[in-house]
Amino acid sequence: MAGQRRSAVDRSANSDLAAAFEDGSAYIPYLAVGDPSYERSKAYVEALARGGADIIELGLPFSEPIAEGPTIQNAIVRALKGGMSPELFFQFVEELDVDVPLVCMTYYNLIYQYGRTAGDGPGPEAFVEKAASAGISGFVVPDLPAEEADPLRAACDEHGLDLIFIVAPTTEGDRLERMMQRVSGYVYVQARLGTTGARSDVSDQTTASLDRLADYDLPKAVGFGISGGEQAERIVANGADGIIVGSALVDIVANGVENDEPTEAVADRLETLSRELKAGAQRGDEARQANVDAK
Amino acid sequence: MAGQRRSAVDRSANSDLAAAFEDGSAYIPYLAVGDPSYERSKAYVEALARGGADIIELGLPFSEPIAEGPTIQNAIVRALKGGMSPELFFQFVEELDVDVPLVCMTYYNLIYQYGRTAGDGPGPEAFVEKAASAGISGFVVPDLPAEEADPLRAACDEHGLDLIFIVAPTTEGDRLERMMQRVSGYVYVQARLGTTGARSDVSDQTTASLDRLADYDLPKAVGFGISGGEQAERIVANGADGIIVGSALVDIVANGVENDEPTEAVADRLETLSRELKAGAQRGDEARQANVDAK
Amino acid sequence: MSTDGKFGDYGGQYVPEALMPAIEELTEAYEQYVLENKDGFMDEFRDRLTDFGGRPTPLQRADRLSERYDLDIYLKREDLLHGGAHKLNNALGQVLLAKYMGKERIIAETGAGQHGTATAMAAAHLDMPCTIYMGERDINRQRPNVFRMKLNGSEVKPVTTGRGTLKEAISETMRDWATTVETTHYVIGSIVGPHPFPVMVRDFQSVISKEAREQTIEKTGSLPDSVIACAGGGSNTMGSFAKFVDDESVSLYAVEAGGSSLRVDEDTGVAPNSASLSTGNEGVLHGARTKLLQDTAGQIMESHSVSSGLDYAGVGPELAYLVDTDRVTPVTVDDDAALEGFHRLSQTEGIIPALETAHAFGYLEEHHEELSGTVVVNVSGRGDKDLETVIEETDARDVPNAPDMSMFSGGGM
Amino acid sequence: MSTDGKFGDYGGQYVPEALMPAIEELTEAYEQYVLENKDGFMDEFRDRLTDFGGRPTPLQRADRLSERYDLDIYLKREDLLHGGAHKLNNALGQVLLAKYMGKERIIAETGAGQHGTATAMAAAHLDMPCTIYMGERDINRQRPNVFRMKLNGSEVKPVTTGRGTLKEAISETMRDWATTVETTHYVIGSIVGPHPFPVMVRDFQSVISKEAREQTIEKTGSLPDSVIACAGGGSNTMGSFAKFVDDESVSLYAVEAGGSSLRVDEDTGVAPNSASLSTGNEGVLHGARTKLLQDTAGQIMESHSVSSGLDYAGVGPELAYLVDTDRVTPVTVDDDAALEGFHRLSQTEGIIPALETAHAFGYLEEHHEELSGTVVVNVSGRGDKDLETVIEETDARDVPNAPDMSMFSGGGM
Ligand SMILES: Cc1ncc(COP(=O)(O)O)c(C=O)c1O
Ligand SMILES: Cc1ncc(COP(=O)(O)O)c(C=O)c1O
Repeated sequence: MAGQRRSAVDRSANSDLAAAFEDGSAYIPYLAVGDPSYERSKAYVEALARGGADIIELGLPFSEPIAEGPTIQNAIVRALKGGMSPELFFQFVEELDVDVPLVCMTYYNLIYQYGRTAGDGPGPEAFVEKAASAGISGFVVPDLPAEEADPLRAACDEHGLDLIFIVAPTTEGDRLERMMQRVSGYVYVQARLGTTGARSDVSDQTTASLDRLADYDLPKAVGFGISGGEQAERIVANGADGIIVGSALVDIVANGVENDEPTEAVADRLETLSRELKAGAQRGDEARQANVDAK
Repeated sequence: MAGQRRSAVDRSANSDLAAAFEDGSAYIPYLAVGDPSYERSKAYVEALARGGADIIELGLPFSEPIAEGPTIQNAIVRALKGGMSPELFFQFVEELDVDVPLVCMTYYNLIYQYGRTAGDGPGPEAFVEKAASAGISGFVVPDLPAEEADPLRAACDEHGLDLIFIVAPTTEGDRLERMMQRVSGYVYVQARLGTTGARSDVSDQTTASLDRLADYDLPKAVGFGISGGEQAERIVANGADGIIVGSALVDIVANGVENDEPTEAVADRLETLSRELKAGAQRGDEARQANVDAK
Repeated sequence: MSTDGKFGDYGGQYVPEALMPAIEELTEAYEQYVLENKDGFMDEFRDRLTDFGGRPTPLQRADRLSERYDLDIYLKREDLLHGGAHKLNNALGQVLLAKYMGKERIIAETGAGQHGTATAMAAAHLDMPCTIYMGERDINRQRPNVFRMKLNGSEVKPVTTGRGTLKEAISETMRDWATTVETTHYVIGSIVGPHPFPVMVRDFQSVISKEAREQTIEKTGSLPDSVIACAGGGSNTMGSFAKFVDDESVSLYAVEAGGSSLRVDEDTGVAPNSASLSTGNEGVLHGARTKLLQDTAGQIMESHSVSSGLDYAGVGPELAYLVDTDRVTPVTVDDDAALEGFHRLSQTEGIIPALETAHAFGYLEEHHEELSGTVVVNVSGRGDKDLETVIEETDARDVPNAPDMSMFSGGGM
Repeated sequence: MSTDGKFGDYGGQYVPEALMPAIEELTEAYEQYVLENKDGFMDEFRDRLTDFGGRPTPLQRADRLSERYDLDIYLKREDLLHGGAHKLNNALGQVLLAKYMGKERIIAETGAGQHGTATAMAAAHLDMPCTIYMGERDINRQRPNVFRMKLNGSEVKPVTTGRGTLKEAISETMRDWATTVETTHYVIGSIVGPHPFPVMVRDFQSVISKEAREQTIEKTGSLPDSVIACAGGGSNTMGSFAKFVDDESVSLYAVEAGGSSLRVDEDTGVAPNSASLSTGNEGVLHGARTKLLQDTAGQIMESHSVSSGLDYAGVGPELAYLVDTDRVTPVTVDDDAALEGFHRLSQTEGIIPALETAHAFGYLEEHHEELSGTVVVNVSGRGDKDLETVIEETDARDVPNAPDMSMFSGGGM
């Protein structure tokens, strides 16, 4: 990772997220908090940590998740039905017994509204402050493009949190530049067009995106559609600094609900898939290293 | 019946109809031929004759009887269902064993079409010829105003048949004149606006119509809504030369159908009502005579 | 164009005597108000047609159909008139005339409900009490239209005699009129009935061809080569043809409902079509001499068409005359082809036509090779009223160009 | 008038990154084709609105309502536009724009089905494949509209998430767009969504006020005193207001659905109304910052209105801004008053309005004493689509001016 780099992150980012990429590629799982209930959800997130998560993306469910495919949509519906709310989300984060950095993934309206509830009037500051104190390290906000992100970026800067942006296959040129000026922590590389959801192929779009980002000095984590160890391996071997996995894990939760499985059984399967993904990513690291060594 | 009269009937009319008014006022009942069947209908018409009919109006049923109220409409529906047709109608007339003049009441399309069936092309001649030979003395055609009547009038003249017109409460001035130039046999005075149907009151419109017709030297028979002897009496006393009764008689036929009564029972009731009506008309004659005598 | 009530031997006034004075009064009112614009009647009529009705309706080039047939096809968009069909041109004219005549009440018959809804709208607009007669069977087939009439404040009277369709409703309305003639005007729904109705309705409807003629010249620089319109009673037909009748170069096609077959069984009295111009013969019905579907004895037949607005055994006397004199060509399109025409126009032009109108497009598909140059087709109405029927009828037969409608069949709309 | 995507703090582009390039492409296309008439886009748009859509729509004096309220009331007759509502102005503009942009496919969301049918018609007319997303519950409430879309050749995809209404359909359409953005244009149905949709839809709809302004001056010699339009997303509203915004003497009233009550329960997340302008507060939904019905946490509420076209928890950002700056007065009319307004217009003017539109007439009845002079009311659509709902809802409550509908209640239409 050398050469003539454009620095994307002059801002002082939260060091937790950066650290997570230091020992090789990061495995970054996602689950919707509160799916299907507060307690079960806690057990599942802890299982991800046991399974080797380097960072965990915790979804705070929003009623109109326009960027999600059916799998995560349904998880969000379950979580909302189970009573999940921003307040409970923060309590959840505070009570969580894991030792990895936590990223909050949610939609902008919940961030924006929190100020109103807190009595500040609408705006992102109150939410970021609360998140920071609860132990969140950064944010992914799928409906907040760089163009609308300045208020949230400023609040993050003030509280030392990272703001992660999603780079789509269609993101390039000025837009990419604009985003890279505001991103911190890592870049979320969207593997292909569309919404979230587990798929078995890795698109050419991923490679192209990684190429466009090669000059930027920031970890690139690839997400959207990763479901197994071999995929993880290939993606990391192709240059990703991390893999983000959501729908494949949510599917396990959904199956648990459908088949009325006990919490531990579901947690075990989440841990097992996590190990497989983490192992795949590590094999990818080795392949990449071998490549570098060969040159 | 003297004074300065305008002669309405210069044409040589069928003498049967004129004769029927010679011995005081005429009782003119109507039934739809074929209601509810050919045979029963024959028995009913014969009962009318026994009951004192001076002329009988025989309805040849047409599928769109726009001038009829519900009672006669339903009779027509029953007769058509029973298979009545112009051919059967003529057979009926030929077979009928009564000794009073018969008037055919029907709609113009049946008269007009008969020529086509007969191979002459459309027009009234064939129908009139056939009617004359079957023993019909004249016609009432409710949807044929004087303005459209010349072809039928000509055919009637040729075969020595009468053409009766209906004078409505609204018929006056030029229209009345036009009609009176074409009418023969008798004038059908429509007692009130509307369609056929038995009602209990005699309208002022009747008296007004009789007044308008006073100067014309032709029998005036009043119809529409006459149902009992007292009505008949009053109408004749008021100056009518005859009474035409349809719906009240058709009601008896309809009741017979509804209650599945034997033919003779229905025929007896038709005969009984006929006697009542005829007697009422005769009382009316006497009252009128008393009036004339008193002057 | 005739205004004396006769078209050759057709036309006339075959009505009960009780109605004759009203018909004479109406004839006089027609001559004064409509022909001579007394008291500015025609000005007010035109203004209201513009502001309330939405006239002029567009003449739209049908790009995709033009390409399909290699013709220059223009659609006269009467479907955009208030109420969704050409019917308002006539209903508004007559209700307004009734007002000018000092009448206090309106009655009308309706078959498919289109004339009834148009009359109910006009009566509400002009504050006239209104009663609509409708066959009981038609009421059940056309419930949304019944509801629309009631919403507009009209009374809807079911007619239970006979088959309970248009024919019976007309007869029943005539009966009401015979009783109430002094205060009441009967708004007849097509160019049928006794004089002056056929000429009056034609005059009110002829705004269609007046506009279409001007619009075609404006858009193409010349007259059309052909004008096509469906024909039930024939009011949209004569409305589309009237101003072209004197243009001898313009061919006029009246498309009748061929139903399931053109074979008319005169002995049993059943016509599985409503093609009076093509298969009927001369007779007298509902006040006029014209071409009819009748059996050998002269009884009126039960007609049939998939579109209830064409399902009538008679036709306007003027059309009968123009057919006999070879000015108008009568053609037929059967139920299947009409349904295909319905789907074709919906899919290729984004216009869902009335099933009546669809017959004109059925003709275009089957005979486009005989046509040339510029063709104006009258889109007499929109198909919202027909959705239920289309589902049923498309389901019942194999319409090759129909969309998959399995989610609709069986259940109600 | 803003074209930079912000109205004060409202507006913006809150969408997934994957959509941003499409939105930038669309912004550019909007600026070139719509604002600068590149390749004669606007000329073709106007021609097609005229010939296919039926523009201009009339401005009709409502004589009987004027008398009732002692006002000079004029109706802008968007109900006469092809399809039966103002929706086609926008749908036709966007589908045509997609064609100019070289897109191959159209997607759209629909709630009541009016925007869906308008889009399906425009897509058929312009030969573009089209998929419409519609909540499963709405599909069941609006079957005739579903059928119309299918007849026009569109695919209708049921959305089963959430409550199965408009909100979910919009989200689902955005998901499709995120996947197919390179070949597909998303035709949004109101002045909502990310920039450039709110300004673009406003511009397409502003033909309403352009015409109404000219027509009012022509008919009365001066500007109106007030303009009234119902507001769901707000497209007919901004369409009716746009050209009057600079006329400071003209009062502008946006009539929202008051539903059964204005009380919004932020704790349980239920709003028994759809009055985002009147009772909502600032937030971000479907790509824009605007006024919303949301609970204390920022979750979008289940809104309610008897008219499904108004049943939306958000509203166009431009309207939110004009309300905050006191240029537009937001008012509400509840379900009962809307139903009464529906029956009143049907009976007194012979126009059966959409239930959405009926809200504007409910306002007129309740507040006519506060109005004076010339009042223009936008008749955004016709009520044919609402017959079933009106029967049910009128039956379920006591609407004093409803006709007797016993023959309809219970059974389907
Ligand atoms: C849309 C439409 N077109 C045509 C007709 C047929 O009537 P006419 O032949 O009088 O135009 C009807 C009758 O209901 C109709 O609704
Ligand atoms: C007739 C009609 N009016 C109004 C609306 C509300 O939409 P908007 O507020 O965007 O005009 C709708 C939406 O379906 C509608 O169909």
